[in-house]
Amino acid sequence: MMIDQPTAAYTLGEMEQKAACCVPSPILQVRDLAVYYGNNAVLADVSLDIHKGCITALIGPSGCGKTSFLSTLNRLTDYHPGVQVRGQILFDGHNLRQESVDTLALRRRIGMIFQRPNPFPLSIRRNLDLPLKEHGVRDPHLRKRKIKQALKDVGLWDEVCDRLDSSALSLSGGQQQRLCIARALVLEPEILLMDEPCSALDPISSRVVEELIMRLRGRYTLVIVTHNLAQARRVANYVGFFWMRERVGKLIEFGQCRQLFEAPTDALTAAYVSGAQG
Amino acid sequence: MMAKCLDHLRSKDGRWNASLALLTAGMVALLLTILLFLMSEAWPFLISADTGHGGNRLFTNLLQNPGWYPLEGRFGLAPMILASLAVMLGAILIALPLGLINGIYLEFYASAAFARGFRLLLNLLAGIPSVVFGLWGLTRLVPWITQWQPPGASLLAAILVLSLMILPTIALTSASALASVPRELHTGAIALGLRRTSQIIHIMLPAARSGIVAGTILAAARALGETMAVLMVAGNVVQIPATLFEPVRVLTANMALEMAYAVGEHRASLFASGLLLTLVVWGLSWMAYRLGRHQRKFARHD
Amino acid sequence: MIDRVFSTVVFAAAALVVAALVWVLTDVVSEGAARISWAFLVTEPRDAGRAGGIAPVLVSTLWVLVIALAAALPLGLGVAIWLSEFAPKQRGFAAYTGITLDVLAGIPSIVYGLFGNAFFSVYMGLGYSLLAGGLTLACMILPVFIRTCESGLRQVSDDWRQGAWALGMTRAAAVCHVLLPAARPAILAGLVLGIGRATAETAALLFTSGYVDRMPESPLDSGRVLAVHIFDLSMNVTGGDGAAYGSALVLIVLIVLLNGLAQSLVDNWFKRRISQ
Amino acid sequence: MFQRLTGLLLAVALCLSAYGVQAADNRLILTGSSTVAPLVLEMAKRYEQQHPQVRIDVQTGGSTRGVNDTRTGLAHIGMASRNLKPTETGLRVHTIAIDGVGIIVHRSNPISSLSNTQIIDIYTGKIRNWKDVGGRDLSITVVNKAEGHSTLELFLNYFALKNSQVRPSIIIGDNEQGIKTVAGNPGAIGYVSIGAAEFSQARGVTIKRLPLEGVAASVAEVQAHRFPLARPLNLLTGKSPSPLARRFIAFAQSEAVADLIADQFFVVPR
Repeated sequence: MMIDQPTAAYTLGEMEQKAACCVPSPILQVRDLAVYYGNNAVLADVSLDIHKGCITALIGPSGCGKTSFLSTLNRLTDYHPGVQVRGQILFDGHNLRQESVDTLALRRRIGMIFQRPNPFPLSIRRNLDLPLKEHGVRDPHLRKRKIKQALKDVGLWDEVCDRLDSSALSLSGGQQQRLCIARALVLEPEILLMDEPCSALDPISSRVVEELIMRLRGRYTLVIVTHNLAQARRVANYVGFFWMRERVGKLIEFGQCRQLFEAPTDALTAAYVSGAQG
Repeated sequence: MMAKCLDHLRSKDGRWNASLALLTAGMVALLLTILLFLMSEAWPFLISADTGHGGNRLFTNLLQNPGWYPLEGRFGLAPMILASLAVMLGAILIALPLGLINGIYLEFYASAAFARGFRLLLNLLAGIPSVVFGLWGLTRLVPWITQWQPPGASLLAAILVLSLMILPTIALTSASALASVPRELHTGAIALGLRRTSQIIHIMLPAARSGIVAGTILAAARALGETMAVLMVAGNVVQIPATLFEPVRVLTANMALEMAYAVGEHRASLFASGLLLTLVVWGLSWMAYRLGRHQRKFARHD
Repeated sequence: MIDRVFSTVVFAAAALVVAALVWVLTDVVSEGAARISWAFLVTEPRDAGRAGGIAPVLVSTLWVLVIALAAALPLGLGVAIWLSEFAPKQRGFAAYTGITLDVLAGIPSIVYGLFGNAFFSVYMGLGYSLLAGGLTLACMILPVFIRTCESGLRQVSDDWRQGAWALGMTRAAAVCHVLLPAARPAILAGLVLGIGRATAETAALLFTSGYVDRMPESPLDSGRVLAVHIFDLSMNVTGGDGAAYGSALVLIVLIVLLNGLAQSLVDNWFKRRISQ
Repeated sequence: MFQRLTGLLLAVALCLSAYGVQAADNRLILTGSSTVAPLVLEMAKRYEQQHPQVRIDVQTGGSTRGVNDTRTGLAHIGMASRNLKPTETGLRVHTIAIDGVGIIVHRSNPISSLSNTQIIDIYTGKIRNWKDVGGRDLSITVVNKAEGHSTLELFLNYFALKNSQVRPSIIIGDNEQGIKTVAGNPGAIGYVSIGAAEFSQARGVTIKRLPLEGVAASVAEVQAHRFPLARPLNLLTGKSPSPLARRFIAFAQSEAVADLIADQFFVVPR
């Protein structure tokens, strides 16, 4: 197993840097969102705004509906039999929950990264090539350029440029996760949803990915689910705190990162974040 | 509704879904045809009332053993059902202990290189067509038994050939069942200072039990459904054998022998025996499946 | 002490089994090798198979195999994909399909022979022909093939499905580009199983493809496959045992070769899908 | 990928049906009696030599299969080594040769004749050892035919037996299998077509024929109408056979095949 070397090689150079946020201009507006599995509500009454170019972290204990919330944003819930979603999600002013929305195009604009790295059992190149082809990028030179750029953006290029045709599964865990991020970036999405992107990685790889996330701020809008409060505090501009109430997940508090961590309005939030501090 | 369907067909996934579902429906229709066809062909035999003795003909045929003489209108399946069961049980009785011990040998005793060669041999033999085993039985085993106790073509010959046929399968499935026992269990047994024999008999075998049983049941299903190898060496006389050296005819061999010219009730009775075999083999496979699932659960929980 | 007794028993049993299996194998190989020559493979049988070769029998065997696989593989793969990826999970139609398949996988081959004779030969009017035989075998290997492929696809990690969907790929694209390559071992196993059963089958072919031992000119001709040839030589031909062993050896070698071929073909095809 | 596969399958299907249309006129399928089959096979070979575009396939399976296949249309011509039963309607019979059914034992067996009662006792299981009929101390292996074969029906009729009275040790199908079984077992007794038995003996197979009621089981005795267990070998067709089937039957009944009938140890019908 290779361990990512935190040397200059992976430094995420070349990325266009924008001001580290954050003029509050909402790109996603969630209103009264509820998610049901069969007849059981797992999430209810969620209303929040995701702001363009910012990092929004969602924290809270396991099983309180954060991942379900994330999957509603790119309508991956469509694929989960028995799941019903109610409420409104406005993306650029249009409700993305309408039947007529082209979900495939939507998912190109809203990418997603999962907890466990899931590169396809294909070559490294084909992992990035496949989504491009599927979205109709026919010019092979263009695809090649985009693949190179995406790999550079996540700092993988120098590590894999000489073995693009070997299996993606031969990479280490951290490299695999960065490849998955590259695979999402190659489609040039506007929003990137990340479901505990670091929790399955060793501390060093985790640091590298976290640093990458920081670098993506400004160019992309990021929504991150994390259990690591310290991480949330380090990277996020906005933080949402979820908690189970009467066996239904609720958004307890949502606000600017510093405000939520240092002066939470809700007692529950205070207890949760101070528990982490202590 | 209509418009929604059309809309659905317009997307690539919708088209795939629709065409594959159609394909599946077509195939299920074809396969159901096979089952329905079997039943409809067997139907006259299943329902026909016995005019002579009263009561249902099927019942009489199965239980009262009037013998199998189609020319005389007597269709007693009992001797052949018993023969099928006897051949299967005999084969299992020989192949199970031997196969199991070979599984143990492969997992715990054989050197790595030899085990690889042995596995290769077993895999090769598991893939050998039954007709080749039948040929071997007919030209080697039957003359050999004839010298000893004529006529040679007998229940014993059928049992021996079948047990050779299913031995590789049982050995391989037992070995893989033993291999899938969690490693900690074995190391635990070693750490307790158990003797090797006790490790295997008291720890490993019980842990691998359901996998071994499932493999054995599958082998039994194969033995029950086997036609050619048995047909070639069993002598094919319809009777309830008194000794191992008497010839028998099993249900499958009966179908192969008589199908070509059977008509009317005779034909229906052959299809009925096919249906019967199908049900029994299906029951056996289902049991194997349940046990196999149990084994997997067991492995996961540890 | 007990250990020693036990290990003696184990070694003795292993030796017994190895001896028995090697006995069968060497018999077939030595008796068969004495008969096999190039001429044996390329000439027609004469004198009911006592003399001459097995050329038409080999050709018929390959015809039946090709017809069976050509019918069973696309159909089977399609159905397996639908069952594992598209069908509503474990409800209604899909569940019944699963049960039907299980029942059908348990039907002894001779029963498929009865069905093939009545359905393909008589009802469809194909007569005793390689086509009728091949289609009967296709029915026979379909249930097992579908079940193997389906469970192979189901075992593919959901992570990859989610990943593909999250990239805005259609289900169809996910199946073609990600799931099928990932399910390769199961598909290969199903294929090998199908080849093995189709090449070795005798009972189902007696009443469908018949046993005319002449060179088939088209799939509508009757033809005798190797397994039936071995059966006929050993049962019905005095002095036919030598040729039967020769044919048996050819059949075994053929099965081994076909399995190797299937392996390399599948590997190659998937290798192209994986890199590119 | 799937469109391409479907296309391929369609193309294959089209080719096949084209083949079928072309092939149907020149093909003839015969099934039935294993006694008649070797003779018809030789006739078919000669006919094919004279008419190269014709293809004739011959398969065995018993007389009753010949009857059934002809009635279902699986075969153009059926072969039967017996006359039709009253229930088997809708067929035409064309006799092409005469044959007898003879008792055979292993060549090493010292017995040279058996009376009808002895044969009945052996077949009904009253006598189980050769020494009871004056032979060696060797248990008797009774070889019986499977039902559906006319040789069995003829045999049972002649000895006034029912099949349920017979206590067989082995059941066999075709003549050849009976000969092979007897040749491989010194204690065996069986009954087969005389033509097939003589044909095998001429090639050195280890069997011998026993006389029946003092009449030697040979072609000559069948020809002289002295052998008691004789039967016709027939070809069967539906009421309106195809022109090719008609021509082949005419050929099979002509002088042009008399030598083939003699070679197979059968008798040309008068």
